[in-house]
Amino acid sequence: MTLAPIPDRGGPAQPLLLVKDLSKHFGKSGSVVRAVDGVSFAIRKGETLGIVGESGCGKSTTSRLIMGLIDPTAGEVIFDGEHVGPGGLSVAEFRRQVQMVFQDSYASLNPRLTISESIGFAPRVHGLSREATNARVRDLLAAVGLEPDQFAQRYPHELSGGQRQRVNIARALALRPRLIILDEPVSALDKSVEAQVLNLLVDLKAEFGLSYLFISHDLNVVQYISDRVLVMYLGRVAEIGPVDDLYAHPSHPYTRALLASRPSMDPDHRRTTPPLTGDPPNPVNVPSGCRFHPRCAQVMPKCSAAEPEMVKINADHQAACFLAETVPA
Amino acid sequence: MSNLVHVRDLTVKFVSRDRTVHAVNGVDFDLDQGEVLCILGESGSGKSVTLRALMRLNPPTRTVMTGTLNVGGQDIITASDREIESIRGRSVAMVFQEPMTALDPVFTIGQQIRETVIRHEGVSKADAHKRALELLDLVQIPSAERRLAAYPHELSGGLRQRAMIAIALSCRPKLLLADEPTTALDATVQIQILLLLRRLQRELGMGVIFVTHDLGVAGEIADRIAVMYAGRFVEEGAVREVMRHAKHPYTQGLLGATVHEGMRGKRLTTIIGSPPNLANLPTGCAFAPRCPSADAACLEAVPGLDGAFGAHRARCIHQPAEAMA
Amino acid sequence: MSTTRPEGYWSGVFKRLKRDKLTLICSGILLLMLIVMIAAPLIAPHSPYQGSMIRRLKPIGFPGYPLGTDELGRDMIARLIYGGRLSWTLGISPVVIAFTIGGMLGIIAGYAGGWLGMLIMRVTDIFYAFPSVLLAVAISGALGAGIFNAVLALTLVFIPPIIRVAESVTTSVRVLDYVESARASGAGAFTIVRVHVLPNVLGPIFVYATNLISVSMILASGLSFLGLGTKPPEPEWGLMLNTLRTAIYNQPLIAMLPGVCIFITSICFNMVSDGLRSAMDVRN
Amino acid sequence: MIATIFRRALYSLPIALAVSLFCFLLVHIAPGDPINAILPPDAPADVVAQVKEAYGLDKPLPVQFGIWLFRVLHGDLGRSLATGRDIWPDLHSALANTLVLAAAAAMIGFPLGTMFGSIAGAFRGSWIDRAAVVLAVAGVSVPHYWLGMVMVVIFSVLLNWLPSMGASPDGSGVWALDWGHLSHIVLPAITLSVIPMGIVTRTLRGIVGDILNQDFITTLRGKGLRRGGLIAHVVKNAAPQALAVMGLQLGYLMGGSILVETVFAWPGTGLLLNNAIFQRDIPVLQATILVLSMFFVGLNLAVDLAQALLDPRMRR
Repeated sequence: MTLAPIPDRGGPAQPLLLVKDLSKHFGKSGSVVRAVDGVSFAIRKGETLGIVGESGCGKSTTSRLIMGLIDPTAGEVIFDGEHVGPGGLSVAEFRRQVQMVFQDSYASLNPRLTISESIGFAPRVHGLSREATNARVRDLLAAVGLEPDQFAQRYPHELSGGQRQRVNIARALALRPRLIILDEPVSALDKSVEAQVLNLLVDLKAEFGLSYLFISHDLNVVQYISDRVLVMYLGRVAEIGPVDDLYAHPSHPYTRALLASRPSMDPDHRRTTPPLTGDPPNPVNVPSGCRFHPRCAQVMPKCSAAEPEMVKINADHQAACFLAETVPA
Repeated sequence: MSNLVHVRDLTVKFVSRDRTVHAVNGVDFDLDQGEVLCILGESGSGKSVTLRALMRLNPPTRTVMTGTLNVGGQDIITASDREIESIRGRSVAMVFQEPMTALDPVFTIGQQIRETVIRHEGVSKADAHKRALELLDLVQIPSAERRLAAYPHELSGGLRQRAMIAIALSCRPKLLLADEPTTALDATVQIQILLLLRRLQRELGMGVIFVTHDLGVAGEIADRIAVMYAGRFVEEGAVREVMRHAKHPYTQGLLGATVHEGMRGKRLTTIIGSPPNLANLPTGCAFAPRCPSADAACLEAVPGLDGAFGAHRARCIHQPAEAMA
Repeated sequence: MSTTRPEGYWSGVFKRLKRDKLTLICSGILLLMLIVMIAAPLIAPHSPYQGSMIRRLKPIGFPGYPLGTDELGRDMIARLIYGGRLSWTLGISPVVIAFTIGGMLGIIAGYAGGWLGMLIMRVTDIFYAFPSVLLAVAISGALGAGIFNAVLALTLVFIPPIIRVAESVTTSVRVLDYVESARASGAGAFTIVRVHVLPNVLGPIFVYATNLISVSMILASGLSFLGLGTKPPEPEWGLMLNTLRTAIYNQPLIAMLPGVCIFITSICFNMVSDGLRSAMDVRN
Repeated sequence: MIATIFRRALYSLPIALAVSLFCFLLVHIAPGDPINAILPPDAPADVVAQVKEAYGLDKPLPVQFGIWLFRVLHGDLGRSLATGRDIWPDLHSALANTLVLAAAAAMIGFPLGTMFGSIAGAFRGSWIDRAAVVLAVAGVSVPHYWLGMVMVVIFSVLLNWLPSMGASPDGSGVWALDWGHLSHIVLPAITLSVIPMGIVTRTLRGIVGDILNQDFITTLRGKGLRRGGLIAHVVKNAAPQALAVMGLQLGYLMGGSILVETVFAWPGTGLLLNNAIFQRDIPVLQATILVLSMFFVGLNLAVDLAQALLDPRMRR
């Protein structure tokens, strides 16, 4: 067995990953946490889709649902045209094609395994021979910028945070996946190291022909790395669109507030009023109608009565707000 | 000597049986009443230790401090424990990064504010309660009476940090120390807290020392910025000067590595390698091993800060051409 | 960064243990006791069973009997050495069995969770409703005296606490990202437990079990002291303590000897367990 | 709050039921026919038949359990094989004596343990800390039945200061608060207090050390609080856990006093148990264990509730 890269099937127009009406409700009746509630989106071949949102918006739960690490309450995941689950693509096969990198670089590595054993674990599980695995581990370490001779036999606690995150990326690449889910991969790193890892991610994407799902709370990082951006609020999609369009012309009041909350980076043009008051609410008791309406500056009577549908702003840009209007192309 | 804070050649070491960590290695600065200084640095740069040294809050048994450290006319290093205790919380107060762990979980917010007021001003419980209500009003916590009776875990992250600020302000300090007070908060809450701190600083005329790793946050609140690396200030100056005309290669690297608008599609400049081991510092410039313009001269001695106090100055013998971020 | 030779987890543990003098001394004492007990036939000067009415309760230092004789005139040295064999077996074997069974059940409960984990933990809760001494006395009291019954009773006493520790350690490891990432790599539950869970949970469970040995020694000898463990004339420290109670008026020092042995063993196991715990604590 | 009490009480019901099932089964795990465990071997045939009928011994086990539980709930704990008397009156007075002894041991062990543990936790790494750790390890490692004998040798045999046996000068099983009775309780109480002292020392050292390492302690120091103010915070934070440990230890004292009671011939449940074991008096064994473990279940519930009362994070 060689664990060769998996060939493309549906052609470039078919989305690599399609998520349909995905939901996850925790808890029993009475106090249900609607962590993710009817989320749909697509990841196209070769693109980076960024997901932004504040704590409790369901972005991390979404990533774990896609990976199958937790079972969804409802919804479907389609990979390259094929339904994932019984009767379609098997979970094991799906997991060869989709891998994940977590935020906490230390908790992501088994402290009792050497770097080489950690990276080689998945290929060994999938039946690659010991020699072939070792060769692949060395290639991967080199690919993520770690000298194989120096790092292969080390233990996680001997590495810095940035080095550990490189190891985690190498491990995610070990099965030659087509999609990598990155859950806040640079949030725990210092700025100077963050830039190194972001550059690496850009390089690897081109080298291995990858697609990324990049989850972060940092709007600047998401803007830098993503082709398209999805904004989540309280378990729902608020807005989704191409990065330049969305950042330049945000259509959902929440997206606008989020963008306006970023520090200005210019001491002469400091922010003067906070775009929102209060904290993001707890997903235990979700507001009726539009979930953002209690914090929204442009709230209207109907906002608390009905939940807005996704409005198409242009070919590729949608927002779930009554005020969003279709812009002629 | 009329400065609110006057620091000269401050060093802080943590001594244990196995090793000595040189956390702060000669820091000089002054802070005037009503001025906001941001200490900018990455993890392990010594920024939090410097901040805590101003209140002598580092672990008493392991910490060795030398140099001159004067806050509001009081010498902090030689003061007795009793003198320090009466300064803390009264003329100097601190706001911490993580309000969930920095507040006592089994005492109500009201109790935690009242005990500070009672400790320093000896007022009655009723008067302390009245002050607590005013303070919650000051930090814009609605339904104050109910919130005073709440325990920390019953409040949201933003409200907890506001309560933390209320505690710090309870005796109207002249100097407020803030240790990454917005790092643990969500983006939309972070900006609220930043604006609140800025308004309170102006209204109360406090001096503020604000520690952060986030250049953007510093840009929102600082009058002056000090960039810290391996326990030393490597660059210091007015916020505009430092952000627009950085002199030190480390500051330039940090500016280039901080992702912000308009960088999409460009390659990020990075600083190679990782910060030095504080138990075993190099003799020369601590940044030299990672510096693109370092040469043999950099390794000979620690470069001094050029220029006068208050001016824009950097700790580099090469002072490469000014670069725009 | 310097290129030091990579250091595994266990070599670090041993390096820390080597610096801990108290733990080393206690391990030395335990090792010495173990050697003496194994080599009992070579070392013991007399038979532990053969008594004599004319040699009863001779004091310490009596010619030929350096530690004197017991109430039936048997050599105390021989009885203490041979008694140690039984006391150690009675004290250690319940913990070993409980470590195996309880560790397995706890890891299953912690990793599988769900109804199976729930079942295991609720049954464990029931055993927690009894004070441990009472539980041991109840079971071996109902079953009757005997070595097997005593070991069975003590094993049942120690399984629940080991299950609880194993379950909580496993649960805390299971939610770590490296286990999630192993699941995401498509590995089966068995492989994940073997490679990622066991190496990280066995250490803490083992340390906890060594800590129980000390309690088990005291309880086992206690059962014999109550007449529930070994039967006479077998030498066992707890039983010897009981039969020598009659001698506390004329030979109090001899009557105390078996208790001293239990005390030393118990305190040494406790110290070694504490030393292991801090040596295995990664935070140090 | 009332809902909390109700919910926790409800949760201990199945536990109590399972505990009684275990006690019921004790008769059945004893070797031989259960009837021999309940009746003396020389009982006449008609009595055997009558008892078999009354206990439903010919019926399936679940029915037998039902019958047994019904009797127990109505205060009928059965008769002793050895004496032929009702078990409850004897058990009742023994229980009172055990409670007195456990309380006395707790009054010695808990304050000492709290003191040593708190000081050790507050001064981690100092010589006081090391001394307290050694003391704690010695406390939990000592075979207390042996310690009891050592005490007897020193204070009764050699010095002749204190009595070594029984609960009262007149040999009756009733305890009272006067010097004669007090002198009898000193040695067993001290002996019994050693283990809880060790455990409380160990636990409090850990709790206090952990609390002092928390971030909020820095906040409190930063507010200028003096030692007295800090202590108030440490006490309130430590109280729920400390209370839980002491509650459990009180239970262990009640259930674990059998060895010490045997050494000092203290007329409590332990001695009752010891005699029952010696005479293979299974009904007494069963009844005593049932009552003691029910006491322990109730104690656990009380500790749970007290914790919820003291810790605002657990009120839910």
